[in-house]
This record gives sequence, C-alpha cells and structure tokens, in this order.
Amino acid sequence: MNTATFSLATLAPAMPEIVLAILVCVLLIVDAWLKPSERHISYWLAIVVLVGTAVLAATTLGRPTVVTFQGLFVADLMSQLLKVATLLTVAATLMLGRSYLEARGLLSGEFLCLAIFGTLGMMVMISAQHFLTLYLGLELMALSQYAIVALQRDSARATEAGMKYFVLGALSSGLLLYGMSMIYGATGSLELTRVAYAIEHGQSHAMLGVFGLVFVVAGIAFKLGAAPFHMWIPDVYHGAATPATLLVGGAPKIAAFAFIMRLLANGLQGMSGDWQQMLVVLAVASMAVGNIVAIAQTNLKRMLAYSTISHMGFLLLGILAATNSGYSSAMFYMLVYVLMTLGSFGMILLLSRAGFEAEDIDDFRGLNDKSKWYAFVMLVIMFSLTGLPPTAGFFAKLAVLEAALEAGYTWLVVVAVLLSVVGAFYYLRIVRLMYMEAPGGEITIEPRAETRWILSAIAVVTLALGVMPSWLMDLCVRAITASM
Amino acid sequence: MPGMPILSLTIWVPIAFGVAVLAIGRDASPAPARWTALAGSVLGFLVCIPLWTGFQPVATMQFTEMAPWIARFNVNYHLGVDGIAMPLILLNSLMTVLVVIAHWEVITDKVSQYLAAFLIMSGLINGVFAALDAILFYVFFEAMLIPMFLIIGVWGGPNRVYAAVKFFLYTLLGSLLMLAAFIYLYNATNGSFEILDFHRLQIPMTAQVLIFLAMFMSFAVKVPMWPVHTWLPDAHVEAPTGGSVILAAITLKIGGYGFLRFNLPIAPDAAHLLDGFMITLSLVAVVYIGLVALVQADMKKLIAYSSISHMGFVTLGFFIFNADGLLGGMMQMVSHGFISAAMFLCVGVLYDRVHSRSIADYGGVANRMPVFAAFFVLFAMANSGLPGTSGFIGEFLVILGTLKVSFWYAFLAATTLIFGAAYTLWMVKRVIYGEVANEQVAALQDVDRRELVFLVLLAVAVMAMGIYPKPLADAMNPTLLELLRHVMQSKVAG
Amino acid sequence: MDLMILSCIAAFAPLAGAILAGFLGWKLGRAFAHSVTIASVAISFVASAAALWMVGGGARLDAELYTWLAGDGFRLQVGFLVDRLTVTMMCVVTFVSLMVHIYTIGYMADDPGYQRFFSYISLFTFAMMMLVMANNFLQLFFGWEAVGLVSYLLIGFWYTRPTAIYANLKAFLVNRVGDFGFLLGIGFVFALFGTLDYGAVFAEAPRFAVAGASVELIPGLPWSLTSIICICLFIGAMGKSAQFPLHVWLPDSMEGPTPISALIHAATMVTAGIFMVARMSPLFELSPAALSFVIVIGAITMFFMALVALVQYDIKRVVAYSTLSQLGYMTVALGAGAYSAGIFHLMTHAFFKAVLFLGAGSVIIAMHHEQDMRRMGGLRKYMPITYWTVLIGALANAGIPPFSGFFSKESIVEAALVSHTPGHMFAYVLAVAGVFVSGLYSFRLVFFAFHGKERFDLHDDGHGHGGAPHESPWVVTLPLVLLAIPSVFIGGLTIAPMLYGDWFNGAIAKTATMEHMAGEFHGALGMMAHALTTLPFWCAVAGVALAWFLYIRRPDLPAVIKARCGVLATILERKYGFDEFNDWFFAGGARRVGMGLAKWGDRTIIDGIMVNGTARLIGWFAGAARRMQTGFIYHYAFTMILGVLAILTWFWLQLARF
Amino acid sequence: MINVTLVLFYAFGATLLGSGLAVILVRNPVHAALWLVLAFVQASGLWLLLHAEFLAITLVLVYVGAVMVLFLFVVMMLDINLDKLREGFWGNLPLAAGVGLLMAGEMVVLLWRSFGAERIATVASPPAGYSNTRALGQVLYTDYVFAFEIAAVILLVAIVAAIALTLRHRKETKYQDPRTQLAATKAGRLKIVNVPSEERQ
Amino acid sequence: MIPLSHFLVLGALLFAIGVVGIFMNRKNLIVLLMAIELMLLAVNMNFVVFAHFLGDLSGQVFVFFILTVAAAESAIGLAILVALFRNLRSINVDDLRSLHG
Repeated sequence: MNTATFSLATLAPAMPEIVLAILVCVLLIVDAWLKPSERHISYWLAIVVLVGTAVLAATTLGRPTVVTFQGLFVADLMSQLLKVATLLTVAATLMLGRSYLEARGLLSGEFLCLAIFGTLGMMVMISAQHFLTLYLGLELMALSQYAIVALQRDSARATEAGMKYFVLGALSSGLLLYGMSMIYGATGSLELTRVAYAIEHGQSHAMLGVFGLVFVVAGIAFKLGAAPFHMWIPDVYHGAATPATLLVGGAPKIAAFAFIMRLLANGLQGMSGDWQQMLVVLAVASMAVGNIVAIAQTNLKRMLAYSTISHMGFLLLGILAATNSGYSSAMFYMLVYVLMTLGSFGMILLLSRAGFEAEDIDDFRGLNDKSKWYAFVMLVIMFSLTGLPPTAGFFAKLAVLEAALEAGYTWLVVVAVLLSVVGAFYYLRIVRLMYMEAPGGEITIEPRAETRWILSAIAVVTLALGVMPSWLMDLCVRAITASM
Repeated sequence: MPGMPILSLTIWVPIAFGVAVLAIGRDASPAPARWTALAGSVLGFLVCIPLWTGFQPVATMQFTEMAPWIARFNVNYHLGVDGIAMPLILLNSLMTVLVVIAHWEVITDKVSQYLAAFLIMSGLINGVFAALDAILFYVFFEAMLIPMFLIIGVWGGPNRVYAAVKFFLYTLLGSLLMLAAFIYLYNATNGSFEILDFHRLQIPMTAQVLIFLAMFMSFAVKVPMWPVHTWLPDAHVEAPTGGSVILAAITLKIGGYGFLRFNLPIAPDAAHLLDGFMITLSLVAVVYIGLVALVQADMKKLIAYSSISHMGFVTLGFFIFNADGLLGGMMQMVSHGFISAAMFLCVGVLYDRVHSRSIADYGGVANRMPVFAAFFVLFAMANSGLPGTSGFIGEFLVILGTLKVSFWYAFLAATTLIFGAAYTLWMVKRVIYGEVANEQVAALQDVDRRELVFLVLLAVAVMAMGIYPKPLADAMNPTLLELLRHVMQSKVAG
Repeated sequence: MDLMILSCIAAFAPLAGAILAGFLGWKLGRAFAHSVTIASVAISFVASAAALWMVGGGARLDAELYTWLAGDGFRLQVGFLVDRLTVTMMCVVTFVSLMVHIYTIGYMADDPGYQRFFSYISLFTFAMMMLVMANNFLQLFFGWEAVGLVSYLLIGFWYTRPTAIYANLKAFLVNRVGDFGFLLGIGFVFALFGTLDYGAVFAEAPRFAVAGASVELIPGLPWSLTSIICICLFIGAMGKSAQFPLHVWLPDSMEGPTPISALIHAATMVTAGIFMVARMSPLFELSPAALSFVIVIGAITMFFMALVALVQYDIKRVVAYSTLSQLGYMTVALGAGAYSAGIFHLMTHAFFKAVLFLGAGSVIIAMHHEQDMRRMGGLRKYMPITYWTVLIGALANAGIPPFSGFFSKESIVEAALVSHTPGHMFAYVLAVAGVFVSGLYSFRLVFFAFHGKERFDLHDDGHGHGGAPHESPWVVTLPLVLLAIPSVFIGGLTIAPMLYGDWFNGAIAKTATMEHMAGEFHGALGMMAHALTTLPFWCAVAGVALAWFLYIRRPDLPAVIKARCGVLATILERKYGFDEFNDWFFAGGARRVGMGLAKWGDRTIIDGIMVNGTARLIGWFAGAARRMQTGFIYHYAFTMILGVLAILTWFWLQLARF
Repeated sequence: MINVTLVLFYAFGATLLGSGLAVILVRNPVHAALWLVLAFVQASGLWLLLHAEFLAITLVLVYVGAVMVLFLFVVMMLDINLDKLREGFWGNLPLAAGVGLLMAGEMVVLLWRSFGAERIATVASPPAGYSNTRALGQVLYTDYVFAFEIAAVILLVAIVAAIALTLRHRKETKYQDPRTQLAATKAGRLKIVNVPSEERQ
Repeated sequence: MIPLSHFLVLGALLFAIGVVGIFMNRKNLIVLLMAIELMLLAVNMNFVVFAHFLGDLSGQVFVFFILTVAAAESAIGLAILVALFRNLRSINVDDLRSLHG
C-alpha cells in the first residue's frame, strides 16, 4: 500500500468533488471582498458553482465504474446520477429560497458556502466505498447543516432547532461509529467490497456483525429520519428558516439513500436477512408515526416533516426487499420524493415574504382564488405525495410496493397501503383549503422569477413523470445494476 | 374508420379540450370556455360513435391499441373494448355532453375549472373502461378521483368538504388495496400487468380469496355496496348537479365494471366461495337501503340511496352466476346511468330555482311546472322499474336469474318493486303533487329550452332502451357468455 | 284483413291517440283531444269487433311482433295471442272504453286537465290491450304495470287534492305488493320452463306437474312448483283485482274522476287479474292447492266486502265495494274451476258496473260533485234516464233475472257448489249469503239516492251551480243507455256459447266443474225458470225486499239497527280496520324501520362508529402521538436509544439461542 | 500468572470507568469536564498498551488540549444556574440504570460469548524499529489522502461555522472604520450656523 | 497479554456509561455533550483494539479521523450552544421547547 501513486487519471473520477471544493474556497474568498449590497454576486456565483459542477458531473454519466483512492472512492452510474441530482437540488433550493433569505438578511457568503460544503459532503457519501469516506462525508454534510440551521442566530427557534439537531446528530454519529467499529472487528476491514467479500465467504464474525449492524442501522435511520430515530425531524424542519429546512430535508435525503445503498447493499448485502428485519420495523413505525401524527399538525412545515418520516418508511419498503429491483425502486422513490419536497417547501417560500412565513396550513386557504396556477402546482405536489396517478408519486409508490411484494412482504404492503390512506387525509387538507375555502387575505405572490419558474417546472416534471416515468425508472435500474 | 385510434381519441379528446378550457378560461367571461367545453364534449361523443357502429358482437377485445409504456414493469398502453366496456364508454361520453349543457346558466363560479374537471374526468373514465393493462386502468381509475374530489368540494353544497374528503378517502382505501392485488398478480404472472394475462392465471385458493377481497374493497366502495356506501349520500347531496350526474351515472358503474373485469375472471373460485357474502350484501343494499331511502327528507339523498339500492341489483346479478343475472346486471348499469342522471338533473332543475333540496320545501310543483312534472314522473316511474322503461330490464332479468338460484334471494330482491316504488313515488307525491306549497313554488317557471334538451334526450334514451333493449343486449351477450364460461372453470392450480 | 294487422290496429290506435292528445292537445285544444282519442278508440273497437268476427270464424293468432331481448338460450318477445278469450276481452275493453270516452266529454267538461285526461284514458286503453293481447308473460307484465301506471295517474288526476294523491300512491303500492308475487311467479315460470311464451309453457306444464317438480322454500318442506307458480301469479291477481287482503286500494281509488272509476276500477283493469288466471287456466288446473287458495280468497272478498258496502254513504264507495264483492265472485269462479264462468261474469259485470259508476257519476254531476247519499234522495224525477239505467245496473248487480248479472252470478254459485276444489263449500255458503247482501246494498243505493225524501240543499252553493238537479247532457246519458242495453241482454244471449258452448275451446282449460254444470244446463230460459227454485234467487229477492223495507218503508230502522249492533257497525264502518292497520304496520312500520336504519345503522354504526369513529380514533392517536414529541431533547435521545435497545434485544434474544 | 500489562489494563480500565461515571454524576460541569480529561488520559494509557502510540498522544493533545479546553471555556463563559439543571437528577436514576444495565448486559454477554478468552496469541508484538507514527503517516498521505482532504474541509467548515455563529458586531463596540475616517471632509463635520444676535433688553 | 474481549467489554461499559449519562443529565446540555464524548471514546477504544488485534492499521487511521471530526464537531456544537445561550440566556433543556408536538 505504500506504493500509492497519483496521476490525473486517479483523480479524474473525483473531478466534480475536487472542482466543487476548489470553487467553494474561491467563493469564500470572493465573498469576503464583497459589500453587503453586492451579495447577489455571491449568490449567482454559488448557483454557477453548483450548476457548473452538476454539468461536469453530468458529463461523467455513463462512464464505467471506477474505484480510486485505494478503494475509498467509487464512481459508478449510481453515484454519477445521484451527484447530478444532489447538485441540482441544492441549486434549486438556493434559487427557491433567495427571496426568503434576502428578506431576512440571511443570504450571506457563509450560508452559501456552508450549503456547498454540505453538498460536497453528500457527494463524498455518494461515492464512498469505505466506512471512512462514508463517515467523513456524513459529518461534512451534517456539520454544515447544523451550522446552516443555527445560522439564523437571532432566532430562538432556529438556534433551538440547531441545538437539537446537533445533539441528536452527535448521538447518532456515536451509534453509527460504534456499529462500524463492531463490523470492522467482525470482518477485519473498513473497505466495503472487502467487508462484503468477508461476509459472503464466511470469514466474518457473524454475531459481532449483527451486533454492529443494529447500531449502524440506527445511525442510518437517523439520517433518513425513520422512526424511532425521527424525533429531530419535526423540530428541525419547523424551527429552521425555510430554505435551511429545504437544505436539510432535500438533497441530504439523496445522500442518505446513497449511504444506505453503499453500506447495506454494497457492503452488507450478505447480512440482508438481518437488516431486513430491522428495516421492516423501521418502515412500519415510520409510516405509522409519520402519517398519523401529521394529521394533528397545523404548521405546514411540521406536517411536511411528518410526511417525510412516512415517506422514508415507504422508501425502506423498497430497500428492505434487498433486491436490485427494490433498490432501484427506492432510488426512484427517493428522487421523486426530493422533487416533491422541493415543490412543497418551494410553495411555502413562494408565499412567504418579509415578516410572513406562510408556514401555517391555513396560510394556503383560498389559494386557488388568488392564483390558479400555483394552486394547481401545489395540488400536483400534494397528490404526488399522496401517491395518486398521474403524478410521479404514484409510480414511486407502485415501484416500492412491487418490490416489497416481490420479496414476499405482503402484509407489509397491506399495512403500507392502509397507512397511506391515512396519509392522504392531510395532503387532502391542503388541497381542500386551497380550493374549497375562501381566501384569508394574507396571500400575495412576490418572489423572484426564478422561484416561480422552478416551481412551475417541478409541477410539470411531476406530471410528466406521472405519464412517462419509464426513462427515470430505467435509469435507476441501470444505476443499481451497475453499482451492485 | 379503420386504423383510427378510436379509443385513444375517446380518452384524449376530452382531456385535450379540458386543458384547453383551462387555458382559455377567464373568470370574467366564461362564454368561450363554455362553448369550447360543449364542442369538446360533443366531439368526444362523436368519436365514440364508431365504437357502436363498428362493434362486432363477439367476445374478443376490439379496437385494440397497444404500445409499450413502462418497460421496467412491462406496463403497456393497451386499450380495447368488449361488450361490457363499449356501452359504458358511450354512456359516459353522452353524460358529459349533458353535464356541459346542464351547467350552462347554473355554474357561475370558476366556470373554466368546473368544465375542465368534467372533460378531463370524462376522458379518464373512458380510459378506465378501455384500459387492458392493470396499471393503465389503475392510473385512470385513481386520476379520476382528483377532478371528482374538486367537483364535489369546490362547487358543492354547504357540507361539501366533509363529503369530498369522505368520498376521496373511501375510494382511495379501496383502490390501494386493489393496487396491492395487481402487484401480486404481476408477480404471479412473472411480470405482466395485462388484465387478460391475469384472467388466464391459475391461482391457489387462499390467494384468490385475498385478491378477491382486495379488489372487492375497491369496487364495493365504488358501487357502493353496503356497508361501505355512506360516502355516496353525502357526496351526492353536496355535489353540484353535474357532479351527481357523473357520480351516479358513471362512476358507480366503474365498480360494477370492475367486478366483471377483475373479480370474476381473475378469482372465479373465490367468487364462488364468497358468492353468499356478495349476494347477502347486495340484498342488504336492496332491502335495507330501500327502507332508508324511504325516510330521506332530502331529494338528492333519497336518489342517492335509491342508486345504492339499484346497484345492489347489479352486484346481485353478477354473483348469481348465470347469463340472466349477468345480462341483467349490465342492463341495470346502463339503465341506471340514464335514470339516475335524469333524476339528479330533475332535482337540479328544481334546486336551481328554489335552492333547496329538501322535500319539505316543495309541494304542488306540477301546478307551476307541468312539463317538468311530466318528465319527473316518467323518470320516477323508470326508477321504480316500470316495464317499458329501461329501469325494468335489469331488475327483471336479475330477478329471473336469481330465482334460478334461490327463491328467498329473489324474494328479497323483488321487494324492490315495493320499496322502489314507495320511496320514489312518495317523493313524487310530496314534491310534484298537492297544492302549491309556498311562495317559492308559486314563483316557479317551467323548464326552459336548454333544460328541455337534456330531459328529452334522457327520456328518449330511457324509453328506447325500455322498449327495444335487444341491440344493446346483443352487443353485450357474447362477452358476458364468454365471461360466464370462464368464471365457471376453476382456476385453482392443480 | 289479416288478423295481425287488425290486432296491431286495435292495440296501437289508442296509443297513437294518447300521444297525439298528450303532446298536441295543449296546443290544438279540447275538441282535438277528445275527437282524436275517441276516434282512435273507436277504430280500436271496430278492429276488435272485426277480430271477434274473424276469431269467431276459427282464426287464431299467436305471433311475434319483435324480439324484445335475447339472451343465453332464451328470447323475450313482444307478440300477440288473439284467441276467443282475448278477443272477448278486447271487445269489452274497447267498447266500455269508447263509452267512457264519450261520457267524459260531458263529465270533464269544465276541468282544466281535459286534454290530459283524454290522453290518459287512451293510454290506458292501449295498456289494457297490450295486457289482454299478450302472448307471453313479459308482455303481460308490461301491460299489467302499464295499466297500473295509468291508474296511478288517473286516481291522482286531481293532484292538488291530498286524498287523491294519497289514494294513488296507495293504489300503486298495494298493486306493487301484488306485482311482487306476480313477478316471482313469472320468474318461476322462466326458471322452470326457460321461456315465457304462453304456448310453450302451457304445453310443457303438464309434464312438469306429472314429474312432480317441487321446491323447498322452507328447507325440508317440498312444495309443488306448479302450486307455487300459480299462487305467486294469483298474488299478482289479488293486487290488480283487489282481492282480500290487497283490496284496500280500490275504495280509495274512487278519488279519481268517475269515468275512470267506471273504466279502470270497475270494468277493465281490476278484472285483469281474473283474465290472467283464466288465461293461465292450464296451469291452475294442475294445482288443486292453488285453486283452493284462490277460492277461499275469492269467497272472503266476495262476502265481507259486500257487507262493507252496506254501511257506506258515499255513492261511489258503495259501488266500489260492490265491485270488490263482484270481483270476489269472479275469483270464486276461477277457484271453482269455472274459468269461463269467471270470464262471463267479468263481461256482464263490465257492463252493469260501468252503468252503475257512470250513473253515479251522472248523479254526482247533478249534485255538483256531492257524493254523500245522505244528501240525495228522490232524484228519480229529476233525472229519469240516469235512474232507469242505474236501476238496470242494480238489478243486474243483485242478480235478478233476466238481467245479465243473474246468469253469471247464478253460474258461479252453482260452480262453487259442484266444484271439487277444497274449500268450495265455504265459498258456496258465502256466495249465497253474498247474493243476499248484493241485493240489499244495490237497492239501498237505488232507494237512498233516487227514492225517498229530497235531502239535498237546493240553495245556491255560492259557485253559480245552484238550482234543482237536472238530467245530464246527452254525452253522459248516451253511454249510460248504450251500456245498459248489454247489461240487460248480454247474459242471457251469450251464456250458452260462452259457458257451455265451445267458444273458449283452446283458450281456457276444460274442467270437470264446467262439464258437470253443462250437464245441468238447459238454455237461458230454463235457467231462469230453474232459478225460481233455488236459494240464491230468493236470497237476492230477499235482499231487495229488505232494502225496500229499510229505506222506503221504515227509514228510521237503519239507525236503530246500527245502534243495536254497535260493534259490528263500527267494524264495518272502519272497513275491518285494514286501512288503519296497513298505515300503522306497513307504511308506518316501514318508515320506522327505515328511520331506525338510517339513524342507527347508517348514521350511528356505519358513519358514527365505523367511519368517523376510525377517523376520530386516528385523530386521537395523532394527538396522543403528537404529545410524545415533547420538545425535550432528552426525550428524543431516549427514543433513539430505546429504539436501538429494542432492536438489540430482539437480535440478542435470537443470537442468544446460538 | 499476573502479567504487568494486565494489571495496567485493569488499573487504567477501572479509572477510566470510574472517571466516566464521575463525568455524568458530578454536580458541577467544570468538574465533569475535568473528570472527562482524566478519562481521556486513562484511555490514552490503554492505547499505549495496544501500541497505538501516535493516537494516544493525539488523544491527549487534541482532546485534552483543545476540545476539553473549549468545553471549559464555554462552561465558564456561560453563566449557568446549576441548581436548576440538577433538579430531579436522582429521579432519573432508575430509568437510566435500567437502560444502562440492560444495554451493558446485552453487549457484554454478546461480546463475551463472541470472544471469550481466545484471540490473544494471534497478535504479535510489533517488530523492532516499527514506528506507529511513521506507519500512520505513510498511509495518511497516500492511501487516505482523499479522506485527509475531506477532513481538512470539515475543519474549514468548523471554522466558518463557528465564526458565523458567534462573531457579532455589537452595537456598543467602539469600532473605527478607517475608510470613513479618511473620507471625512470638513463639509461633513462642520456646519456654520449663523446665530442671530439678540437685542439687548 | 490482555484478551480482546476485555477491551471490548470495557468499550461496551464505557458506551453504556455514556448512555446512562444521557439519561441522567437531562437538563444540562454540556454534560449531555460530554456523555456523547464518552460514547465516542468507547468507539475509538473499539477501533484501536480491533486494529491491534487484526494487525490492521486502518482502524487507527479511522480513529485519527474521528478525533479530527470530533474536534470540529465540538467547535460547531459549542458555537451553537453559545448562540442559543445568547437567545435564551439558558442552556437548560427544559427551556428548549418552543418546538414540539
């Protein structure tokens, strides 16, 4: 191992990360020289950085799987795809949140840099093939997010949310690391392919492995927000400034999915019999808690937080099938879910303005009378979250349910179905308020054009995916096949 | 018109027009939206006509179209109709025209959205009937919920939100379980969502029963069967007239259609095993609901309950497993489409004038609206199953078929002769007959030309079908007999 | 002309008339309405007469018009069976209908719904023709229900009257109860024979009866299927022909205009049940049980309804109860196996009861729509034509020779005696008693209304209708006279061919009863002579005499008798309490049960507990679970740790087993 | 046979657990931090037994030297009402002890059954001349260079975040902006007011 | 030599003490963080032990990075704590419940 040599070729697969890391440093420096009134330059620069990296990452699409950095880093179709999605999601998040941030004086260079640092962490996770890179990516992402949430430091709510996020996040890191240490002991390696090899060839210590698995799954479940490791989600989603919420609740889910894939599917596939049992519990608990508690919410961000929990339960249905079909379904589910999240929080951002958060469900009352198009956008998003055709959400649900049933979890599918009916209730409430109630007079739509364009695009894409889901599904299948 | 994708046209023409209506709709001047919608609905009906004229009276699927859709799950855009689906598509397209006519002066709020919802829903419903791929079916089936939800909830009465949500959740619960069954079948067929492949599949008994029950949940809610019927009265009462018409005339039929397309052929053994259960529920619908209808004080609620009772005949007919029952059930579906639409439109005519659906607010309407009264009595008689109207055929055939199975089933079913007449005519008595009850009734104007159009159309349909139902039956019979033959063969593997 | 074409003309001409009068009448006026309908019914009558002539000459038609519906191995069609039974009915129906049409011109002269009325009665004629001409059960049922519909419309013709719209609803519903049985009967026929054609069914029936096809309605209790079919069908007849206990609608139906009381509720529609049973005689003959049921029901109706007629004061109600009683006679005839006697009485009754009703209507016009006989009296001198025709009707009704009613009724009494149907003696006794009562109430009416003191108020009633009563216009009296003529003669003239000849050969089953009676029949004159020695005749005479004594000689006595027999009188005045019982038990009961189901079943159990209860339960869970999200970090951390611990324990328990 | 390392292990281990318990049980957070320092030191001693010299040193340097000082700094900076924080402290014991014992019990049983007493002989002492630090250094900058760079970014994030979260421009600070000072002109500072003279009474 | 299991048990106990610490110190955020530090210490212990017994350096490398990250984590965590304290004038967990439900 002492013979490691570097050439551009070994670095090339990590080019998006490298470029992003360099550019964010540039941004950090440039921002220091800008006057507060010139903050929009940092903003546009950040967007350019993100989109540019996304384009760069997109050019790598379809390249064969490469492992580099002595097994720390893997670039396969899945990572390429997820990176593009992550970068674009973060870019969209920033664009959706611009007006909100400006109105509250939060659009600072630090905010943008931390967002991009977090993105870098996600990308590291996505490409990780080693416990170490998984952990470092996770922490890079998490630390940036703790800071982002608390960055609205004059707000008691935001700092409280940041504190809770931090403490629980640290705890979950501890759990995860404890689990990793056990698996390391059981298999003798931290490199995922070798872990997998050890498990498959009976060279691992099974009991210790399972022992570690419990903790690892707990750590993953925390990042994903699956019950009973979900408790931070409502408070953080609620307390953080809406764009920060979106930074926490959007792209990181993609990374968390990649994390699960790398760890459970790539590394611990041989122990799937064990982690399936755990994921079943997590999935049922998440769907139940998320869907049921969401009903009692009056704050839209909080409600969406619980909705997230329930969706993570659904996502786990795909994963716990432990088949390629299940993984690809879960991947599709995750991408669609992130799109929906962007849309739903984007709608809150669209309606918010200085001094008005638009985060109460009641704030959407009578939206159809004010703006037919945005009411329709929200309708599409809500029905997609419900899982109703012809929206993308339906095919996402179909895919994971199919995977779970194929794996023999019929009862689980029935439970999922029943709970999603419960879930439909609160999504419907939004639609109901928008269309069936008289407006409360609070609604105005002021934000910038980019917010509106992105929201419209999300609705259109959601519908388009509802009619033509095939291309994305096939892409997910190919990505999973390539990565396994 | 060989080579034309007729079924696709029946689906997409209304939807395209619906989107166009949304695009050109302005709240201030609804006229362009209205005329576009009318054009769309009429065109939508016209493109259906080849289905009737070109229909071959054989059991196979016709006008089929096939294109790959989602390769990942082997889902295809596969359309086709047989004798069961074809009449329902025609019925639906016709009803859409009526609904558009009926809305004209009545709906003034968010007109373009209202019309678009109906047009889009019309296309989706045609899709439901034409889909030969389970997922395609499901997509149409569920997508339809959205416009219906909005129609009830936005343009409905005071308690509309409760009704809309109840309608939505009830239906969703049922349909999601059906989706689970589809997925199971997909796995069992080794990766096919083709409904016709499902039909051919050998399934063990336990699985059949579970599949049956899952699909039952979906379609029983749609039909609706007792005891999952309570959404219907609420939804009807609160829906605007057009919504009630489509709800009663078309969407309920989707439940019956589903039983024929899915439950019976896919799980015939389970159907036989559970036929007592199904028949019992159907008979409860006939008797229990008949009695409940009797005491309703709200006209729409009364008709809604009457719909449940009549749909009880449909399910009864389907689950006695003979040709008379099947044909009777289908006839009842088509006929109920006309009659319930007519009844709801009649109530709508009154509601538009008096703004009350309460029977107590009327009395002696015949004094002021003789033409209307004539139509109302005609439709009421059809509703009580008078021979010579379409309402008779289904009930008659189902009772004939049921008697072949059991006297007591038939006995209970035939009580509809009494209950049906009792609740319908008692309403007629209290609304149409008597002295002019109050000033609002005294101020009533008889039907205008627009209203006359749809009343006459429906009256002609009701009478024509009642007097000469043979062509319709001939179109359905081959399919139904083939279905019956299929259902009579056990599919329990081994 | 072809019999088929004639049949079509006879059947569809009234329909055309009805449609023209109904759709164009409001535009083209009254004269148009009545002329077009009268013309159409007249055409129908002429066609029927021509058909009578042709069928009399041996022709017979059993042909399909079109296939209504075809299914798996069966075809349901619309077609005509024109044989001698049919053609007799056609003539009676169209003739009475024609008379009523003409009469209506006078009776409804100042009614705003004039055109509508003509449209309805023409439509009725069409429906009745479809009923009698049917060659299959389906069409029979169509006609059956269609006449019910028109009856409904006509009883409720004056739809602003609460009593009228109550009566029409009641009539329809009670009829539906009968139809309920009827439809089941048809269903059984279809289930057993696989066809609804008369010809095929009658041909097959004996085979099944011999084979002893049976069905266990109650497990372990096999019933002959033929009996079940016949009883079910007869339940239909009970509804339509107002047999006990489904008779309750007929008296109330008098709320309709008098012409339709005559046409529908006396002469034609109510006899449809009788006709139907006669038509089904090949089936009924196979089931003694069903016949026994028929005869008992008929006997009860016959006697007990006649008793009620004794205490009625409404002139139309007296006639209505009389009609019930006479229908009972016909039913008894059917039950006794004397189908042709039943049809024979049907025919004579059609004429004399039409006379009575139309006469009553004439009186009612004269009394300015006063129907209470206590306010009449002495009308004889004001309206002689009416008086004489009513008198003829009453004599016929009472069964006094040589009026037509005598022949038919006497035959029925005789048939009840000689029949072998179980229960025939019960029927016989009641029939003889019924003859007495018939005489009594018929002449009670005559004496009450036309004789005695003038109890009416001659003063102006404030509506410009004042003055003494006077004879009705010719359009009213002409039909009376034209109907009175057959009331006198038709019985004597046709008894020989209809009852004992071969007129109904092939249409009605030959039965032992009829053959027995034929052996004792020696012509109409002989029958009259023989009657002088029989009990029924003297009963009738006694009835008339008692009426004379009570209402002319000692008009004070009825009140005394009534006071003496308080309970009995009350029972009769309350019509045995059927109306109250039905209102309370069936109508009220259904409403109570419906209300209970709506309230407890739908709203409380299904909606309240199952639907909203589930929603509330979930809501409660949501609230409870929401409270678990306390906001305290340590609780969140606990949850996480406990989650880990739980999974760990779960696996630990599994691993510990290694 | 009692060997030295085992004795040392028990000594370090016992102290470690004891100081760990003290961390969570003592009343004053400052004391807790100090106990934590002790725990770290014990751990570093244990690591030395395991031939992880570099990490043992790092633990003391980084953790004790930096992290714990930071903790102390924060504890002292924030004026914390200790009594309130201790309310109901011992009431938590039953649950805490229950969960702790259950978890520890399960883990110990599992680990004990997994490893018992084997796995001793397999480990050879490092060869002479082996330097743990050198070995680590070699892989850190070659095999783990990617991770190393990421760790660097993490530290950068920590810097940025800590500054962004805590640095405040207080209104009351006497901060001079040279740019505005230099840009000062007479016109901006000096205003000549013509005061009209009052007439003497 | 010391058996592997001894070290692992020690780590497990240390981890459990961390857990108990979280349960005991409900209200004091700082001690809560210290308890988590104890858990991390247990983790590090495990890694070092395994690295030693496996004769594999990567475990030690992992510990190196954990230490680095933990330092950064503490910095950020305490920064948030300071920001929070400025808003609430308290680090009592009981005062941290504007977000709940």
